[in-house]
Amino acid sequence: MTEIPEKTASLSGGPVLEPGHTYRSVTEKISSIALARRTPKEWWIGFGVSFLLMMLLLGAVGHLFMKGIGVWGLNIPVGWGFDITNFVWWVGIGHAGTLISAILLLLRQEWRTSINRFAEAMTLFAVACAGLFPLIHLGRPWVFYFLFPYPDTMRLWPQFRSPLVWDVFAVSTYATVSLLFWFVGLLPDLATLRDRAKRRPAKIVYGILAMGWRGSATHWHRYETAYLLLAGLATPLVVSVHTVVSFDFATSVIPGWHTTIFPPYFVAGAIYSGFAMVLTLSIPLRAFYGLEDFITMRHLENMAKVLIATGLIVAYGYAAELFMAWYGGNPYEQFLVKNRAFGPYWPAYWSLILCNIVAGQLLWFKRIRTRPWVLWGIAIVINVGMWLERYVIIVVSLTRDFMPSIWRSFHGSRWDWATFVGSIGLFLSLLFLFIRFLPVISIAEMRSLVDETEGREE
Amino acid sequence: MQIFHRSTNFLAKLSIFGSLFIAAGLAGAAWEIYQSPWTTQVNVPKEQPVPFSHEHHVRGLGLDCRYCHTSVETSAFAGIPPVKTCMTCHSQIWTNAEMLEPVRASYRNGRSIEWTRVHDLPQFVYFNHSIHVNKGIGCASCHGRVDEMPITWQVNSLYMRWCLSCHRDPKPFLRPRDQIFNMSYAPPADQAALGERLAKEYHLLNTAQMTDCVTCHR
Amino acid sequence: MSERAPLDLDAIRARLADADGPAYWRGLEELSATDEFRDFLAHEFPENADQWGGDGVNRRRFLQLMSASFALAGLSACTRQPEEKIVPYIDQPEELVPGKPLFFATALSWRGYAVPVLVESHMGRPTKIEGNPQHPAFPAGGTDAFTQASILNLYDPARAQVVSHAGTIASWESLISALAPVLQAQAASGGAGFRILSGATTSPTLAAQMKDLLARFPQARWDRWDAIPRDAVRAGAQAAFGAPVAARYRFDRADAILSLDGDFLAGNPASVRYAADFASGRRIRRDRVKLSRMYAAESSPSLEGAVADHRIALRPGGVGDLARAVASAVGVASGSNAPLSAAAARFAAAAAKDLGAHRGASLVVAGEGQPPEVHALAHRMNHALGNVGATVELTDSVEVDPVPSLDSLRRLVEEMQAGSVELLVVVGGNPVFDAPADLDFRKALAKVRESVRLGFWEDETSEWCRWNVPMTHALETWSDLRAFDGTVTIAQPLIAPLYQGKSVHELVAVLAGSPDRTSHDLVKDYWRSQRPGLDFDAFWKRSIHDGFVAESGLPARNLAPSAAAANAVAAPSAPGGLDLVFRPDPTLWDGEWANNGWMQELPKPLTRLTWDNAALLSPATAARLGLASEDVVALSAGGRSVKAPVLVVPGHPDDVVTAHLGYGRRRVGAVGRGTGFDAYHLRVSAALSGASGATIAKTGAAWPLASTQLHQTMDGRSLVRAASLAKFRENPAFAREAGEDPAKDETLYKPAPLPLPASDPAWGMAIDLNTCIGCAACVVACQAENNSPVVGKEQVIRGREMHWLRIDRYYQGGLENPKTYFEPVLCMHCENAPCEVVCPVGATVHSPEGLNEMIYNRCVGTRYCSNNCPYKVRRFNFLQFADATTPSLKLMRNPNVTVRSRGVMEKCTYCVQRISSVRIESEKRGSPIRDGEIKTACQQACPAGAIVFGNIHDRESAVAAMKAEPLNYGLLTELNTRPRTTYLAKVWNPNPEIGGEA
Amino acid sequence: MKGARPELYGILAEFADRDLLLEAARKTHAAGYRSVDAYTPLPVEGLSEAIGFRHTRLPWVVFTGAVLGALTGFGMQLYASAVYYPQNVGGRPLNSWPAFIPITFELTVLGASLFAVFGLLALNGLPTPYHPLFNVDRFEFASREALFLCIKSKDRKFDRRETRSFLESLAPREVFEVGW
Repeated sequence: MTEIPEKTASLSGGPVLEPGHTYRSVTEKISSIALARRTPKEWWIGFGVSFLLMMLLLGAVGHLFMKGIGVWGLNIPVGWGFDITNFVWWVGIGHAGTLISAILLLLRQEWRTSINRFAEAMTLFAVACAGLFPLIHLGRPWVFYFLFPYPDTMRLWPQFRSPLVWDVFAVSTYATVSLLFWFVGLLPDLATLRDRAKRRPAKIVYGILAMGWRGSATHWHRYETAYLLLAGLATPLVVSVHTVVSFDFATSVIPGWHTTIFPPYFVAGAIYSGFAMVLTLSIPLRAFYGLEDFITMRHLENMAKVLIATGLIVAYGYAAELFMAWYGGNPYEQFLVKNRAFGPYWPAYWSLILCNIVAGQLLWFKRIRTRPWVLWGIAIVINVGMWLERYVIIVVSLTRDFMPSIWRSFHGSRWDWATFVGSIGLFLSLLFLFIRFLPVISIAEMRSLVDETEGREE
Repeated sequence: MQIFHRSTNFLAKLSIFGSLFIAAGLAGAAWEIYQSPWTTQVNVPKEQPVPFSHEHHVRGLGLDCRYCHTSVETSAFAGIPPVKTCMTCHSQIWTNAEMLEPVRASYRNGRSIEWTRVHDLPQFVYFNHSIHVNKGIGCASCHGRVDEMPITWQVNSLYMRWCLSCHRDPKPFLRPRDQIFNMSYAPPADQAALGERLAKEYHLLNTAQMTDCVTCHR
Repeated sequence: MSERAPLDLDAIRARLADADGPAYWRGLEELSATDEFRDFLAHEFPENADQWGGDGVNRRRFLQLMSASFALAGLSACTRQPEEKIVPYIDQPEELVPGKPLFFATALSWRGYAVPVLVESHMGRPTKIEGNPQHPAFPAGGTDAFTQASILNLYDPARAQVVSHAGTIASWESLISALAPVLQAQAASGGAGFRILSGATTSPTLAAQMKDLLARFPQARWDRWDAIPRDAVRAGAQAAFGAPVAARYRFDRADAILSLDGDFLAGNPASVRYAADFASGRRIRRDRVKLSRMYAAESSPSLEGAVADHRIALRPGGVGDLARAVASAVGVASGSNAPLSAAAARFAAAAAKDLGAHRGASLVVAGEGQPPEVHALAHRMNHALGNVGATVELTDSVEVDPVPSLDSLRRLVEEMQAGSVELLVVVGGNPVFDAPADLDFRKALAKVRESVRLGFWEDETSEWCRWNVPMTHALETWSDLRAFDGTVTIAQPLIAPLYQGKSVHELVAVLAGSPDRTSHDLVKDYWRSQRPGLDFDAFWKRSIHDGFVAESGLPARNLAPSAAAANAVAAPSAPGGLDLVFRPDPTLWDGEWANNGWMQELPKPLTRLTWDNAALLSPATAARLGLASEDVVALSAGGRSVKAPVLVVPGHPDDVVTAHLGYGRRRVGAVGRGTGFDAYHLRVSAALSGASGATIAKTGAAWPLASTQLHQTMDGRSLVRAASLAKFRENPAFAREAGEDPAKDETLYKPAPLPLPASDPAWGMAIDLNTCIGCAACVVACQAENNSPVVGKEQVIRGREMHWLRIDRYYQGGLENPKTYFEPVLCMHCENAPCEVVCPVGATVHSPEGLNEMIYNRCVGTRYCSNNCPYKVRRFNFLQFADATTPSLKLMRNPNVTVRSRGVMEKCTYCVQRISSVRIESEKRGSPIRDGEIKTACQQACPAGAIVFGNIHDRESAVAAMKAEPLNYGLLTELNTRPRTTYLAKVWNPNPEIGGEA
Repeated sequence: MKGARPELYGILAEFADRDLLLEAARKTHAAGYRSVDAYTPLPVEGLSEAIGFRHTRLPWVVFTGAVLGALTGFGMQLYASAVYYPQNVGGRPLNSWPAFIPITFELTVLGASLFAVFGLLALNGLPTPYHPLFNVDRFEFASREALFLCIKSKDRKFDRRETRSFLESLAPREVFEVGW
């Protein structure tokens, strides 16, 4: 932020903002995306496709509510399939934003500046998608309110020992806090848009959102305090959310679920998938809107490095599971490991190893890190891999647990797929709207970078 | 340049902090509706094919509850009197009262009268009359002073909360077995002591079983 | 989805929204009253909107509307209760107390024999069938699966409902008037063209009626045909004793048993009794360390083989050869001995030695599938071993004049072909479907001038008879039948015929020219004539109340078999090809049960197959023929061929293919439609029980089979624990030691809250794996008691069957002859239940008495509980499985159990409704609940007494005693779930001389 | 504002660069002006101190939120499990406190965050969509590049002429009078 220390920690050299920019140029460049009178044709295409997918989600969920959970491929013993897999996957993706904004802020990583804004946006939308699944996976969604403590006539409240209730609170808290954090960050930029907007409707909308921000010194003072405090709060929150999600499994008795390493390993996985998703989105974005000056090669490289680190932690998680199965000597665990690797679901298992561990290693090479589109490909692969990881953990463990007599396999029905793909549509639609109407990069914070780069030139 | 009028400042602040109060207000309203007679049907006399008056038959003529509700002591269902029961008297008296035509018709052509349920529990609640009357719960405790109702209505919400209030601590409501069907029974001054004694006698001291889910839901 | 759907939906929604719309848990009865609903029903289901066939798009769309309305009603229900009507009797029956069930003793019929039962009736609706423990023939009570499922037939909307003539609706009266001239004519000719065809029967009244009828029509004849005939049994007795003597066995007195393709544990009229007696010989306790030993030689896997200590799988002829070997070894002349394989020889020698060692306490039983010679041989062996009078009791025939039904039918068909039959009355059965294929009964039937059919179903036979009269269900009429021991059992109606049903007595009365007589008159008058003198009314009252006529059992006779004709044996030796073995289907029997959803969905004890039959092959044979399960093959024998799916069955004899009869029905209700293949098509009169020289050709097609168990072994997990008797003697606690049982205090948490004083009960269950024979009566009983839905083949394949109680069947040992274990698995009611902790809404919690409760109306359906259940005993309503639309099925439901709607989890409750009602009664009478006063449905149905439920706080209780046994162990106790349901480990009693087992 | 309202909201001066602004701010404070505020498109280090604003009460507000959240969280769970409807769930005690930690934590964070944001708005007196400063057209550049200093009329030392000349003495780019 403002008080940029002399030596700023940074993963690698290279500018975080190409030289030659002024307050004005930065402001103009970024705000013009939101304020442009004409919407680019490409935007319409992209949004159109996403919107159609979102409609697919609507249809799938409608069908689901009409007929019941049976339209999915679920059975006994596999009570959770795509639904919770998607949930965990989305929540994981939803971790990058707040992490970048909060933790990197506390770590004084100034390169976060140009990516945190849409990373946070991405977080919000991912969490929105995630929040959808616990609701629609209910057999009787119309009594979802049983999950909340509300003044009832039954004198009965949720069963607070259940990790599912923890989820409800963790995810909703995370959504709320992320939203607040994001909004606080947006406040000055909204003021900028308010003042730069030409048309009255725009002025009014941005004006309302800006809440009359006028950059008063005292306001800035409190603002920074609040922002730091929120960052401080968000940091443990981020860690807690996926920890709680991992409790869904870790606190159960099912082999492959009942695993003490889950919390750290889920969190690492979340960051892994989160950063992968940030790359997946930022690379096309910078290319299309010509933001290479702001999202520089250094950003991409740094994110790639974060991927290597978290990827290795995830790999360690897998290794630990294998080790514990062998070392713990629990026959069920040992069977589970065998079953994952060589049972009917071996393709899923090995492709997740391929996507999450092997693919990640390519990032050791600078020549790969500095080729945006190669990087992009790897990021996509990792996203797929992380989905498969959750699928393997959830489904494969359930298909064969304790009693062979009731073992059964699971295959997603076309409604499972429709719901999954549809949720991606929802995510992208929201993202497109965000790109169109809000500054994808924090203008106010870029101004600080301007100062800093000027400083460099001198 | 100004975009907004002066007044908007006040409005803006109001909209933020006021919204909390508005939300609370709505919740309160919903809650009230849920309590209201419209939902619970409490104190709402029910339209009946024949305007049967418990007041007249119970207080006026002094009929015992069990004269009509025969199975109340032995069965889950208290029993609704077969038309024959009505006719035992009404074949002698009021034999051509206009009001009673549906009863006679029913008896003639063997098509039952369709009474409207006054106390209607959800299907997933398995209520048993016999155990309640055997454990010292008087009719009036739940049904109110039926002997003062010209047309019957419901006096309690029958909400689970209401059931639990007694299942958790029945002592204040317990009666000696001979007072169960006494409509005008008033608890004695020492109900506390009496309740204590009866609870022991009726084996109701440990309410764990009584507040257990499957006691009512299966 | 047609465009009409939204319209209907709106209408229904509106209906639900407005104040007097029904609420969801009962919604559809009211709903179905609305016009728009009837419209769309009609539109959806031109005919029978009733069956849950899992078939077709219609059903699915129907569901979608259903569940939608459910959802909406669910919402509306949380604002306000809709108004409801209450309807009194006009004149209330004396004995009836509203809201309390009544129990009546009556009898069902099984293959013509009486099945004495007690029937529970709610406000005049029979809802549940139990065994009648007062009955002398079945002192242990209990039932088989068919008996349990019979209640569903009563309410089956696909029953024959109206009298019809040439396909048009007629009336009983019109039938009577139409028959009058025909009978006139017959009377003139002495009934030369008058034939009656029925199954075997034991009814004294019917016998008298027929006698009287045949007296009026001396030329007429009463022919008999049973699709699963007991001819070989009769003929065997005839051969041995010169008379169709009936043999009844006392397995409780037998220490060594040889079963030759025996089928005494299932399907036999005495099975329920035999199972109980057999179990008593296998019940091993601390104070009774003793087991009977059973040898089973069989040509097709059966329950007998599964429970035998030594089992050998042979080709059908091989069983006879082995029988002869044993016979000569125990000193019975058995003529030419075919050479035996080494294994068979060793088996035979050991068995013979064992039998000989237990003279008077041994038993040889031959199955109905074996030829008469083998039965005769068995009789002679028993006699030689001094078992007659001890383990075998011989009586006069229980059946009314037993005739060889194949000959009887053959002669009839010839006459029909010749056109000499003018009036044919077909009572029950289904000959068009199940008569030997070569006789072609259908073509013959076409030549009959006037045919009258009394049938329970609209089936293949009714299709070809001119007159069709719906037959009453056993619970709808008066009758009398003899149990296998001869005890006369009175059948009384519990409900007036739901449709225009008539009983066989009434029909015969019409033929005998007294059409106005009711079953009641007929039966009662017959018995009045039988009981002259003594106070008849008292006798009658008592017989009806008890359900049987006291001391009416047939006395045992002491007979010796003729030694003659011992070697009139033609061992069916098949040179090439496969031996084809026909067996009645374990769940559909001869096909009569094809429209019974419970039986269709009941996993067959050994194959775990539902909704289909298959060509069963041994792994080796399948491998040789390059076949795998679900391959469709052309199965041919004697120039006839059918397409059938293959199912590979471990332990099946090589070069033998088993085909279960009864499937592939062509004219049947929606439930039975399109299930299985018709094995009758291959069955010719020359080879009723099996043919040799059958061939199998792969077609390349595949047919999915719905099996409820896809993994057959325990994967080395100690789920079923077993040992030999010797090992048990060494270490009685072997089972407990096979697993670990954490101590109660091995927990961070304080012990469970809200405890009740030890004076209050703590419910628990123990299941004895030694006596369980895997007959699955418990599964159907549970389904009947708890309103469990049928989900259909498609859903079973998806793994969504709704049985609260499943019987796991595990194999152990090699594929060619593995040991078979049955393990009934239901909710364990864990004291530290993993399912409860994870439920977010507290829809499953623990009762102070130790029940793991499931509260449907609180359940939101996260399925987390099921995921976290190590035993996977929870079942989820993935769709609207419960049929909420068919009126007749509503009558059948147990009013004390909620009918679960879509989206909620459910599971075994230990029959909490039974616990509650007994608890209430005990509270009212002020005395504690007696041991055995509460019986769970599965326990009550179990013929072998393998399931025991009760109060484990009570040291004296049967269940506490079982849990104190050294054999007692819990499943997966290492997870510290502390299950309340435990098992007694299996103990085998192998013969050291054969060894290699257990 | 009590009594007769002064005709101006205050006097606004724009400065060319950051150092001038800081300088001016210090001088103004030194000159005894107390109700002074500066407006910048980005936080400028030392500016708030320069006009005499040292620290804010916000952290305490946030702390209160955290405590309230924590108490609500644990209290709610304990009440629901042990008082509202005590039940035996999987043999666990009524007060299974370890199981109550996650939600307690979440609600702590939630409480704190809500108080932080609404505290920020409250202390900053936001929202104020209408503000006198917006009357100065040039002021819309405050959210882009322009730097302003404003002496408000409610300042005891405020005097239209003097204050204006004082500001002009600080080498501003321009000085504006801010009407209501």
